[in-house]
Amino acid sequence: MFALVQVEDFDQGELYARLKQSADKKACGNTGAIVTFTGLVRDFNNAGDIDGIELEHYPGMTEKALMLLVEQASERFSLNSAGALHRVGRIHNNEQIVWVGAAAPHRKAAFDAACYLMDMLKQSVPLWKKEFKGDKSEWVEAKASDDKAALKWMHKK
Amino acid sequence: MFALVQVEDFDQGELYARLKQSADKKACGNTGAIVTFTGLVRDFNNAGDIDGIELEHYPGMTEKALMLLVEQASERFSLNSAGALHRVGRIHNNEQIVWVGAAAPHRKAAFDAACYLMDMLKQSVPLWKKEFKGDKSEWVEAKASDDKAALKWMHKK
Amino acid sequence: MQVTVKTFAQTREITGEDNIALHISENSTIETVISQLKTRSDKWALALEGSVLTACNQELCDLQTVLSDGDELALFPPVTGG
Amino acid sequence: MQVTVKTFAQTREITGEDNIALHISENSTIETVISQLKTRSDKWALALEGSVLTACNQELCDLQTVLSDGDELALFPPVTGG
Repeated sequence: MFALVQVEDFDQGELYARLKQSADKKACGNTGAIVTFTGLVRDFNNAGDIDGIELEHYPGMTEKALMLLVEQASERFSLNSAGALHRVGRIHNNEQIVWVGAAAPHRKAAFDAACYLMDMLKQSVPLWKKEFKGDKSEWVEAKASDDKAALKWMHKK
Repeated sequence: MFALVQVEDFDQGELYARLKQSADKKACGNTGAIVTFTGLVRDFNNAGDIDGIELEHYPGMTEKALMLLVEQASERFSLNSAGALHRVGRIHNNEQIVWVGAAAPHRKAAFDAACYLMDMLKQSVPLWKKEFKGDKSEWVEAKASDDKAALKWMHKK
Repeated sequence: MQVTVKTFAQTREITGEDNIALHISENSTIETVISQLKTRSDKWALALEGSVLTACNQELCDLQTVLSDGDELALFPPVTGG
Repeated sequence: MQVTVKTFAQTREITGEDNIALHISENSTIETVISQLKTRSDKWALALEGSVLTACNQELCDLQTVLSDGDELALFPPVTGG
């Protein structure tokens, strides 16, 4: 399992390989499904075009909260491994922001876990997004739909 | 969009890059979420250990059925791109068998599409799995749970 | 008229024939052709008694599909990829 | 006793202070400390009037949490990562 916070861009294939290796180490031959999610910066929001984003975070807590989330997902969905990486700082349009991955015996657990990691990350990891437009910038408001997505995991299972 | 059938193993990171490139070509800056699924050979089944599998397929139809599925998912979930690759022939324990990926504006569509691709692939693409144990081999039976997983997409949306 | 019949997986192994040319009547449905194949041999009867999927010219289709001269008909068990 | 108060994002921008040392009474809850901070300045009152999340020693916690000497209390708006 791993949780990383970094300024630099990441290589999706390397993270997949790291996740598979970590799953193999725990229970070689028991992983039937690996699901990954990668989030990217879109070049517009509801109000029009944007020129990239900036992510503020809470150094120290971000890493802990992300690792806690990975451990919770791992436990809840009986994963062989899980991992997460979130970038911070200035990120340009169409660049990668976030990656999560889950390795499980069967596909449903891997899909559910990756989905859970993203839904809960948007509730519990201290990261704040600011969108730029020219030299102006505006904080992104938390979405009610994200609250709803996270809430559904309270009722399930 | 792409659909590939091959004997050789594949590089997950390359397929991700290919999918992102294809999504960028269609609508650069409009992709906020990419979900990938990779299926692997587990080293046991309900009856005990296995020594890898062999996939028989219907050359010609397999490629068409996989591409049709990718197109259907793309349409149904308004994706920017989707892709699928399935290996055929002899595949050893812990090796990769199948990969699907979906690129969408938002995470829900990307997750749903990847899940749909896997559920429907197990219904509509002419591939048959045989499991080996020493020099004996046995065809894998279609699972009722897979039928159920595919059926849920008939009722949704 | 004549069609090509292909088989895969268990259907191929049980019949022992993976590709045959078959003479059929005009306007035969796949259902009719399956009945005809069941009389070909005990092996064919056995192979076609369970759940069999059908494809015409490499597209999944149902038993009521009417075949044309030169069509490629495929018979196989439920698929198990993924 | 004394705690460190950290702020992030809008909370940081509105208060203009991202890291302060604050004297508080023994057994203060976070709720009490927030009331105390609201009287610090109009900016703090404004920053803390909406929806604010709280973390104690880098773990999310609720308003009833009792603080200890040396604790790190963080105040910030709902998170928007991902």
